[in-house]
Amino acid sequence: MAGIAVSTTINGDAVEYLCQPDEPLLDVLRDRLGLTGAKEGCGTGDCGACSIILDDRLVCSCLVLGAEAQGRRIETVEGMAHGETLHPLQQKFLEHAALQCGICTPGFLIAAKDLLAKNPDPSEEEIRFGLAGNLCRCTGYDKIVRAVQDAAHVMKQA
Amino acid sequence: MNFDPRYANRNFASVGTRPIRPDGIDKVTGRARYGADFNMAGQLVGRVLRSPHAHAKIRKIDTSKAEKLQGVKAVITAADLPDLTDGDAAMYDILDNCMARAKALYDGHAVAAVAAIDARTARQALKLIEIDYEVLPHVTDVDEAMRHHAPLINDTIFTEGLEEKPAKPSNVTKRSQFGHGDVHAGFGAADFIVERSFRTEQTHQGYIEPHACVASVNLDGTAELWVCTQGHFVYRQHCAQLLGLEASKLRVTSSEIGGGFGGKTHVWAEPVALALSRKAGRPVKLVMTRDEVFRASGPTSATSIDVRIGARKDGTITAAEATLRYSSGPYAGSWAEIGAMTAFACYKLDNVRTVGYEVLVNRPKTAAYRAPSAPMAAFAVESAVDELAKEIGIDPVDFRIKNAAQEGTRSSYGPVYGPIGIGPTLEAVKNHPHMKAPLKQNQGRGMACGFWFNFGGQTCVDLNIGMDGSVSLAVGTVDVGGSRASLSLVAAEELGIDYSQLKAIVADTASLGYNDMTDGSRGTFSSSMATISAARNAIKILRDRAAQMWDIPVEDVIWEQGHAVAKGDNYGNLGKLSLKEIAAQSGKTGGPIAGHSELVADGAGVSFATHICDVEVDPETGATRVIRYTVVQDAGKAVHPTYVEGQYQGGAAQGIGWALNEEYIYGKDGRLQNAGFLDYRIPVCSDLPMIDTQILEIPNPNHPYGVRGVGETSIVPPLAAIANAVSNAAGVRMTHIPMSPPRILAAIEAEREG
Amino acid sequence: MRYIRPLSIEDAVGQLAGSAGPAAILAGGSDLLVRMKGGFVEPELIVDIKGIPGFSDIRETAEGFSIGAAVPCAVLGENAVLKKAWPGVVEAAKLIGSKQVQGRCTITGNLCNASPAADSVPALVAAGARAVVAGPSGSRTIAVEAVPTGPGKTSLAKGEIIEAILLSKRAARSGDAYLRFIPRTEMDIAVVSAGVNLTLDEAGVIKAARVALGAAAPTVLLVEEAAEALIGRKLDDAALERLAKVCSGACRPIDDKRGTIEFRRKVAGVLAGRAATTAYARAGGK
Amino acid sequence: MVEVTLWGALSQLAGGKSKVEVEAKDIRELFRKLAEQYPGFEPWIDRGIAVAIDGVIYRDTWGKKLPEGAEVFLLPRLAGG
Repeated sequence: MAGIAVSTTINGDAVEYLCQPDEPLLDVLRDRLGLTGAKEGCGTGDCGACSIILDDRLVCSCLVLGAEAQGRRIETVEGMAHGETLHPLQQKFLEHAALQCGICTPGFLIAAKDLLAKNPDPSEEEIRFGLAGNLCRCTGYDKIVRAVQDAAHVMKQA
Repeated sequence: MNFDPRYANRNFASVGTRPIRPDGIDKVTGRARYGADFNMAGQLVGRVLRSPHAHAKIRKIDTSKAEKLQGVKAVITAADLPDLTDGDAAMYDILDNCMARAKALYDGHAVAAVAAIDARTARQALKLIEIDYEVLPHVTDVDEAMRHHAPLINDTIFTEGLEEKPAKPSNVTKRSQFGHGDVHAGFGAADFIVERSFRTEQTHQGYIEPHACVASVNLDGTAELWVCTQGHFVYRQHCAQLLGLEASKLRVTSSEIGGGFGGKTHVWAEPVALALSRKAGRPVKLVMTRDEVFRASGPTSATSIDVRIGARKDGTITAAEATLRYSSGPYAGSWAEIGAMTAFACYKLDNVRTVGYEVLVNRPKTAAYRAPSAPMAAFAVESAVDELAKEIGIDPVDFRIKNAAQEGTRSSYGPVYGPIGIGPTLEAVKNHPHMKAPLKQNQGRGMACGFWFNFGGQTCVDLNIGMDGSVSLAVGTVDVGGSRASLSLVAAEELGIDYSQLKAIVADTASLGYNDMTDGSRGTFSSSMATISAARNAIKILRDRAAQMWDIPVEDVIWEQGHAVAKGDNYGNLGKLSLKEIAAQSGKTGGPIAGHSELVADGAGVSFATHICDVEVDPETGATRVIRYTVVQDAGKAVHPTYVEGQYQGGAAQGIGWALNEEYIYGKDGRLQNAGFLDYRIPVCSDLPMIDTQILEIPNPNHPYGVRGVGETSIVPPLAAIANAVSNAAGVRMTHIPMSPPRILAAIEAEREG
Repeated sequence: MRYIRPLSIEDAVGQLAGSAGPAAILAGGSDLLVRMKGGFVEPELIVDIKGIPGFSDIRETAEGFSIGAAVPCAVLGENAVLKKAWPGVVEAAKLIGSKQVQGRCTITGNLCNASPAADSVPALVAAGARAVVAGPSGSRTIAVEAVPTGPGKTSLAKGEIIEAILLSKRAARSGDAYLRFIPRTEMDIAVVSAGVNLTLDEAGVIKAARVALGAAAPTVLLVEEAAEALIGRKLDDAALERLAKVCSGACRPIDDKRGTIEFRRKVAGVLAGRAATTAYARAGGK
Repeated sequence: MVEVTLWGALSQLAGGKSKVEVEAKDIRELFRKLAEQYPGFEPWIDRGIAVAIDGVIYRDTWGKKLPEGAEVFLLPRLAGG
């Protein structure tokens, strides 16, 4: 089985890799490119821990083939902070203790970033439904929702 | 233990504040390394072959074809592991669960494993392993497993704890009993008696991170293991013992852990990965799939519980008894015993008796799950308590307040309580605005109480002061939800320095003395005790160094707010020496400054919580929505209140999932039908409301700051609180958990039809 | 195993027809990758159809709408015209999976996956949607309910692919709605579901109706008697009661991990009534 | 001399007695003497027994003193989550 050569853009950087035809993008990111921020919680699109943004759409990277990324734009949690400045969502997740074990956090941050890009002023209900594809087993979601509300507030003022 | 753990009232500078956790930045930037985020040069991929049968004799395993596949570097079966048949029974069970020896005992039981150059080759190799099974009759239901003619899972099991050894083996491994007084007389004195039977289905801890490890065994017998675990020292002991390695030559590093809740207190994949690495002569990475996590790791017990409670017209409980049957998977456990101990722990009872039966079934080995066994017992008891209150015609909160245990009460499991928080949580709930909020049609309110013991245990901490005055704190209890932050606060408090001067890490097994695992809500309780002790030891040295710098007797130096102060009229002109100033001179005053502590943190204070819950039930579909939820719990002293709230909220959310939708569903073939997050339905964000919390602080007399464990108790009341709320909303008593929509609708329809 | 991304429908059809082993069509991949991960399918050829011109477009035509086979469900929700015309179809499509899955999954994939519980299918059946099928012997248009023939099985022949789903232009005074029952609020597969599409006369009397049930039989059920129970009436309590009864009776469900026979029967009727009420209001009925 | 209350399983090993009297200054001595009097206790002590002294549960502190007249309860050593 021959590898497929893929040229893509990840967090603004041009990246090239070889992957197998059936290899999920998540495995490419983690095992070939060392971008382990996206996590595999299920591998079947049910937990959202592997969330990335692909051409401005939120997707589970476990449900995308590495081969499909040819010519596309990928955003991962590793690209959220700029230099020494955290993204407001990252900062608010810290301040609100919106994480306990933290394994779901990269997925939540990416999903929340996508949510606020499309809806800068979401209601609690919109946040809850917008993040329903991301499972968290530690927090009961309370502090996550509050962190997203607070980040939305900060981002609107910026 | 050269350390006085007794509580002393004080004002806190750091403890009780809410700073950002030390591991936070790594976790929001994706840099934190979890079990599967670590790799070693030349590492192989390990995969496990699992039994598709619930119960089957393994006649023969032929691995020859798999071994010949190009890229396969090792294949192992139980034959490659030590035979512990005549050794310690508990260790035998642990190893047999890692790799079946004579029989596959549940769907998903590991029977062989391979290490290969990549995942594809490993998967292909598994398909080439031929196993000759003799399929045996199976039993997965706890009540059915107790019947006379049930398939026998282990014919060497004769029920322990009976007056006489039974004549025949059975699936009941143990009977246990607790209580005091005369239950018969107590029921005789009752005006009202409620008697009910309850069932709860098996649930999984549902941590988002699957089990993962990287094992590397060298030819000289030394080995390294990187693993997500709640207790790397315990994993080291178990792996070494199971595989015949020397513990001190096996260095175990705990990765960041993506949730455990009790499910990462037992070894599963780790001995297998080590054995594969030893055989292949290369590092092996073994990561479970989600399917494997559900089929082969950690579920809690399924239960069947009978409760009987009697009370006088005035609302005094006169007698209480319960029979609790808990499944333990195919190996002996003590889960019903814990249920029997905790069942009536909230109440002051003159006559109480509980009996527990441990039952073998063809399901995965039961593992601890957050306050293990207590939620199911609380569900049964608190449901019956609510009904009894209704029969008597007394408010359920008042009824509980009237019968609540207090300091000096003999607990239902034996000892007399010290200062405890059940009464205060009930009073707080009685006065909470939530209790007075109006309800709409099809809505119902429920409340319930819960108890958990909390544990301490062996603990070791190192505190090192750098020459620049910064402080590193190395602890050995795995941080499952923010304990590095709370322990940093404690060290800052004791040393009198700012939180930002400290960095806490979890040390590996080669760098620190033994620590029990992070279970039983012990992380912050135990390690804070050891941290206080280590800091006090460091302060002794700091005072000594200051005395040298001043050239005065050390007895005249005291430690105050992060500074050495010379006490006495003669030293008026000496000023103060900061920790930083003393540290800067340490090279010239005797070398590095450090504080060490090793102790057994015992005397963990028991903990109580009372929860309030409002639900809305759709009477046409049985769908339930939780619309408001409040947790009131005693924390002792809340070291980092935000993370204490987080524990309360997280436990409540897990309890809500358990109460409403989570359950293991087995087919008639004994196979698990919902081994994934699609059909094992843990709550999603849109399922839940905000979860309000109220922290009560009733100091634990056996901790210098009054800290109690907080992690587990919060999962104890929800099953019952929601059952009471649903029963009030739907107008019919729900006795089977989870209260899934089909069960609720069936109950409503049955009630309608009378 | 090979992965290809053909740039024309002829190439895609040719490659599919010529593949030696099992071939799989990849649009959103939200079913295919899960099946591959679980080892349930091992295709020799994966044909990614997203590069074929038109496959990722929603077109408004003289007859109505043509929704390309690779259009993610999220895009349906962003198309205001489509949403206004066929709110029931769009809300059904928007219920599949999570936001993450929405960014990938397609109604064509949902249809071809042939699950009786597929969310978009009852709504499409109720809407009278048709599928444009391209194959080695040319193109044909069939009713969507003719695509699935049983759980996991379709009527498509080797080499055939669906290019687009067609929805008619909206008739005046008509509306559709879809409801499903799930235990959680998101992320679940329908335990049972109902799609209803109604057209009213000027007096608010139902003159055309289609009612479809999901997860109630091996394939999505188009319940003719349910339509008959509604046609010629206003949606009053009696009509709703009759509708619920007919739908419950039409179910041929199974007991499984997601629900019981009794539950599905009862709730099918409840959902049909609720969906009809919404559809009726959308059609302007009072 | 302290009076030690046993839980169900241990009480059966002690011939049905739910309370036994032992002359012991600390937990270590208590376990040693109990094992001497009731050899059946030994595997239980190895597996772990917790001791409640005046209501405070000790699982590992074998050096803990048993004050005269203290209420001493033996309990199973439990697992946590």
